[in-house]
Amino acid sequence: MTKSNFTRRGVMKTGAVAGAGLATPTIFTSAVWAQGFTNEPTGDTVTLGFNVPQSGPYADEGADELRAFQLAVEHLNGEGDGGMMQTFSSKELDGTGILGKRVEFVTGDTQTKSDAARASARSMIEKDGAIMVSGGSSSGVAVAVQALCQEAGVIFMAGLTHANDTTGKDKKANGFRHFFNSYMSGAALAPILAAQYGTDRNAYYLTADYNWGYTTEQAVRESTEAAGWNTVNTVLTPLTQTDFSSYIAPVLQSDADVLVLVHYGGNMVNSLTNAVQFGLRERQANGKNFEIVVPLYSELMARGAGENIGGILGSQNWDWKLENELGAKYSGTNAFVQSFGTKYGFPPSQAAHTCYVQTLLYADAVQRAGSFNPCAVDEALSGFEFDGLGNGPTLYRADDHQCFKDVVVVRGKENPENEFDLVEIVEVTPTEQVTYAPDHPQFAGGSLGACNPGA
Amino acid sequence: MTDQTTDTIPAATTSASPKAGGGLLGLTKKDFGLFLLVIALTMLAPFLLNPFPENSAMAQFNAGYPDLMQRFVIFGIFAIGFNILFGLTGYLSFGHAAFLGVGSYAGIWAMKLLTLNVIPSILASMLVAGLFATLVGFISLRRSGIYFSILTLAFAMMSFALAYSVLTPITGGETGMQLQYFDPRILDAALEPGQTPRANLFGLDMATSTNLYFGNWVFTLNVGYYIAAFCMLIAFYLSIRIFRSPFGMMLRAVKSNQNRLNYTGISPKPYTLAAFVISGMYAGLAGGLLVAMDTQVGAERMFWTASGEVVLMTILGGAGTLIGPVLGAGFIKYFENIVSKINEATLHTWFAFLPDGLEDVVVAMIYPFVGKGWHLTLGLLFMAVVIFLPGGLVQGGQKLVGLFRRKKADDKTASSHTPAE
Amino acid sequence: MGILEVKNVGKRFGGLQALSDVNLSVAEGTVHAIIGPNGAGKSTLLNCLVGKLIPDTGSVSFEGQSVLGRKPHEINQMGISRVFQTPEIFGDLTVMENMMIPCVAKRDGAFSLKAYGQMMRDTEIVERAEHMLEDMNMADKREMHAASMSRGDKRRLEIGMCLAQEPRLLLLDEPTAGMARADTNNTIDLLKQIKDTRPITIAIIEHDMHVVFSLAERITVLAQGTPLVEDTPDNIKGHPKVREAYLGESSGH
Amino acid sequence: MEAIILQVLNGLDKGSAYALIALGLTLIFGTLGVVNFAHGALFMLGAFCAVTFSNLLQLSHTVIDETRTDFLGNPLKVDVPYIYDIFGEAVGSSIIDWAVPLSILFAIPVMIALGVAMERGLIRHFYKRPHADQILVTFGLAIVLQEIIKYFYGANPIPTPAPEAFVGSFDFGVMLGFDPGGIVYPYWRLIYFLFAAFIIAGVFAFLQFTTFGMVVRAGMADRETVTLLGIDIDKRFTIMFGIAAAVAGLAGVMYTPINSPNYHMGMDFLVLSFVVVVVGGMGSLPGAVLAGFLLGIIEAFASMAQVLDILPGINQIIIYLVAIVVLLTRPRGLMGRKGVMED
Repeated sequence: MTKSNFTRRGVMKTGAVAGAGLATPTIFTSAVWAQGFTNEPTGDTVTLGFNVPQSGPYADEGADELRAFQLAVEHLNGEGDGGMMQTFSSKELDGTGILGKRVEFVTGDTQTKSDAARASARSMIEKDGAIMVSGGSSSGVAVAVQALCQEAGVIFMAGLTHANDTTGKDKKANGFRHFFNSYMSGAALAPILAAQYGTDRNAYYLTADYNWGYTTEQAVRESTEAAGWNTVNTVLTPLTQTDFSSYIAPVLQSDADVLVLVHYGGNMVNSLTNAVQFGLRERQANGKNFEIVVPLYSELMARGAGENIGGILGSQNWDWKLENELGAKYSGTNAFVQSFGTKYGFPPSQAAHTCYVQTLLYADAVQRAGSFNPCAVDEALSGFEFDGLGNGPTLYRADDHQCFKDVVVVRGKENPENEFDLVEIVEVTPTEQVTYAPDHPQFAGGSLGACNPGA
Repeated sequence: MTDQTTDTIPAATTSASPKAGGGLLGLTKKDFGLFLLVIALTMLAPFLLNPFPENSAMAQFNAGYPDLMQRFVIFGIFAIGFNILFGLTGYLSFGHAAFLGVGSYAGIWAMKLLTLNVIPSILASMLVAGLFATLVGFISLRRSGIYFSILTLAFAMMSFALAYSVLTPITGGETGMQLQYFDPRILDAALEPGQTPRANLFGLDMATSTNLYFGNWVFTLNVGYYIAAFCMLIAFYLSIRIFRSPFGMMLRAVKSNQNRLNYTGISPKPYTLAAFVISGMYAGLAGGLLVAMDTQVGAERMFWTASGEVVLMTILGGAGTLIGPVLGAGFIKYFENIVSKINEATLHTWFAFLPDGLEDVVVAMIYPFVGKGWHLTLGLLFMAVVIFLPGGLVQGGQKLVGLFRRKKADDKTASSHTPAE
Repeated sequence: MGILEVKNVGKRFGGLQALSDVNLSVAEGTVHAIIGPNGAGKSTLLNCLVGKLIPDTGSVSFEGQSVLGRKPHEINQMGISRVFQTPEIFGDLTVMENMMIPCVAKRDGAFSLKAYGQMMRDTEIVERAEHMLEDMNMADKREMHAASMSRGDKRRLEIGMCLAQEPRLLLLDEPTAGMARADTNNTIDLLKQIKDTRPITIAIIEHDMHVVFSLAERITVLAQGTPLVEDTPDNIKGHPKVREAYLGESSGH
Repeated sequence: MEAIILQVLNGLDKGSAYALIALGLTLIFGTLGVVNFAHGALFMLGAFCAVTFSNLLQLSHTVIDETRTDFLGNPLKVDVPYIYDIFGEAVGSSIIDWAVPLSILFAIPVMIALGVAMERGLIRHFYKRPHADQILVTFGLAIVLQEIIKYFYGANPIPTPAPEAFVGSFDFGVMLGFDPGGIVYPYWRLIYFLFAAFIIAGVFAFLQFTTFGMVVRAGMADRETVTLLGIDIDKRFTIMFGIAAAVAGLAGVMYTPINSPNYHMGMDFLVLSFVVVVVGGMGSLPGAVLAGFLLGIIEAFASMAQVLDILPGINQIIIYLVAIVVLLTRPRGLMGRKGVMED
């Protein structure tokens, strides 16, 4: 929907009101898409759509994403301290909005349901004229909204989505993912798991019974098996499960000495809490200490699990302590933490980080391309190499619109000093180790297609 | 006497002759009037729902964009169908979302395998949902009351759980099912690699819209919306016919006294099953239209909360009334899509005219009820409606009309029971 | 050979033998009353006739056809209508609609999917129902909510609904129970009028001797699940066994 | 064998939660004839009573520790609970450690008050209304209650650990004569089971042996008659509602160490507890308890890998499948009475 003001008073007066106007061929040219591309900003502002979970179990994660988006918009408009714009390797952004247009935003509630997320995204595109949609906290939502943005002809900058499918079989030319994925988790964890726990381990998997669970389990299983581990059993658990005792108890009866909890969100909090209740952390099996692994860590969920998180390994896209602990390679981290922490009083989560970075990357791509046209943005972002956004040198690969960067392996702190300092960085797995070929079997079956400007 | 009959159900005819009562399309005068009103409202919805000019502070409350208008009519269909079962027979199904979901899956598979034309897809949705409803209804209707409700709930929850997990290959599971350019589609020409498959009606793209500009107002006329609205009008018309038909009377008799019905030589079970299947097919139609308007299906639309939502829509609007369910559906969808999008920044722009301190206070007071707090407002409104308007929104409307008519309403004494509109 | 033949019917509930060896023949065109003290098995017998209960032994036939194993609505369609102790009507519907339903049942059978016609434009049904309402002197109440009527009117409506089906046998289960004297007399008059004007057989279960002796042409006395005696009202009045077993209790003081 | 015993224990444990919630739900059905969709919210409120109580105990004042810094490099602010000032750090910290069991004392009056307020203020006006209206109003209430909790506590789960003494598990199998390490079971789960058994027994005893209970049971059987006897049944029903709320609340309090509470935990349990009540049979207290434990145990067995290998996905649907089978073979659930909520 455009906001230009040429008047069609005549049409209105001659009774086009009840849809008779549909018959006149001059109007019937799908005016919404009639310009160069969908929602081309014509005024002095540009609208971005931030679609995050505001109700349901991921509402807090959504709130954190929203904080990051707001911060990014402030920085783009030249307010605040500029955050990562100071450290970003591309210096195109100058605090005057995007292409000189002031950035405005609308928000919506995905409810972490693909239907609701699409409804919300459609309203942003159709009603508010959003030129880009970002955010989200699950792969189901990301894939659904990404497909919508492809159809509508706007850019989708994925928020937190970790399943391979987002940039695998469901990848789309108009969609971009900065967050890492299941494969990368597996590839990053395997060598460190082998180094920490030995190569002769028997792993037992409890996997969330839906797409993300499947791809993550497969990724971790294949990587660890390659490192010499043996898979004892894999059990699928329902999404709606709250009490995991009946899944944990059989682990005690098996000869496993590692439990991999392929769970996220509330499932992860509960299964981990239950596993610790059953004494798995103190358990000895096959003459070794029993270990628990959580492939995808989330700070908020770690907070929910409380002290149960202590000693448990997992992977993250980013951590707010990266630059402090591992040096200037991860520059940008401190700048972001500083401005986020100053504004909100606590350090940002990785979900907040990825959303902030995605917004900046989008703005920068538009600036470099000199156009809001999704195809121009696609071109500017595909194959773009950048640094200074907290993850070290990063590549937005052209083949699948996935970012390739280092993966952080973390361990839950035994005695956290405060509720934000829950994990310690164990090691960072370098990009090369987590890079895969675009046609890797775990990502097979889809096609990026062509960019769609929606005209 | 004649005055009285216009106010009571369903005897809009007079005692003089059963043929009397006017109206067209086989409807009574009063029903025809209602139908005309609904036609006018749906056709003019793009204008009525966009009362505020673009760029004005109140534009936030505009609901006249394609997606939401489509949702209004589609969930209207869903609720109309549900009302045929619940409003007439009193059987409270707590698993109706399963039929919507199954219909959606059938619809998207028709688009994947046959053609992108929406008609085969919608027909497939209705057919498959109808078959599934026959199965579920046949089993569930062996019980009544809450036992029936739990049986339907159990079927729906099983459908959801399986679609989300084990059946991922045919449902898409968590990520939902979408169209791909490389789907077989035996009736259509193959698409170019990377081309986006779009649902259409004989080449007319559902997403096609035309904008009318009128001063600062923008009105969007969308093809998909008018197709969905046309389906809703048919669905609404059929629902009036069912309400007024012998079949409809029997359904109300089922609700009123099954024992007497049995001893009047009528078997309630086939009637309830027929009502169940019809309302299942309405749900299927709604599911098919959802796919036609937005070509994807997520399993969450079968979760129990989705079934609960249609129950709430119907009761909120007024169960057993013709127009109530549509109002209820609009009410809930409006909240879900409009109120949830009001954020703190929006509030600040609204109240920018207030002095700074006061502005913050006002925003802080309203903020918990909008945006991420939209559920809270919805819950409060549920309670308010059911406490103050026991007959739902329809009764609220009648009270309002009654206030205006009070002056000349001395002779209207017979409206003690719930009227049917 | 009566229109209704009950042969050797027995029914047991757990340890209680509710009916044993009941034989009963209701002659066509008569009013046949079944009386007996509380717990004599009157209601059980009635439920066996209409298909609500299935007897353990014996047979029940109506116009030569067995009713056993048929569902209530099937038995009704054979030509047996039943009036309940507490009036069973469609409380949420109008009086007119209440009357139309049996008319539809009579014409269209146990199920018909007429989801499209206008009920109120079905001239045949509307006229029949209106006719029936006039017969019942209820034409002025046609738009009333059935549940809001007095008990006497509900009873009258229920009887009217049964008659609208033109049954060959009308079963009445204590039709005046709980009624005021005036309502009872009205009901007696109504039943008398029905008996006089329609070719119908009536079987009535009743406590109130006044009602029984005003209407019945034959009386069966049931006691402890077995028929004690069957005879004309006059003979029943004087029958020593009956006086002893039943009437003695109620008229002895 | 050990595996089976473990799953029976797990089933009893899950069943305890189901049974406690279903017990209160069916009490309200049976006595008041009200479909209470807010019952899950009462369970959730109970859990948040524990959270609130624990937060109250940890009410703190801030002390600035110049020797340490926070993540932004500013001097670290350290919270010192007032309770340390009152009782000293040792006693204070052990009181905080025991917050969950102690919060029972806090939850009982709060939940009873809430229950009574709910009945007096809202539910009471819906006794004569159709079930549909009851569903709408209680569902609305449930949403409002959980949104209020979300507003104050956020959507994230809040860890609420058991006292140190009950953390972890012990070798239950040795007590039964199995090899060591065979049946290891968490302390708190056993405590939860015993607690549930105690509460259930208490409710039954109360209804069985007190005059109050007798009247309520008579009221459940036939409301009209008891009212005719001139007994103020409404007042007793109010108290009954308070008790049902307290039972749900206690179930929630004790559940917090098993799974960290969050604002929508009530909705998660709501549907399941309805299924439990209906499978048990409307209006039957023993039925609700029996069905709770039965479904808990069946669910536990359905989640075993050996079962899932044969029937993939059975764990997703088992509860509903059992419900369907039970309702088709036993028209009124396991122990339901005729005519309750059948129309």
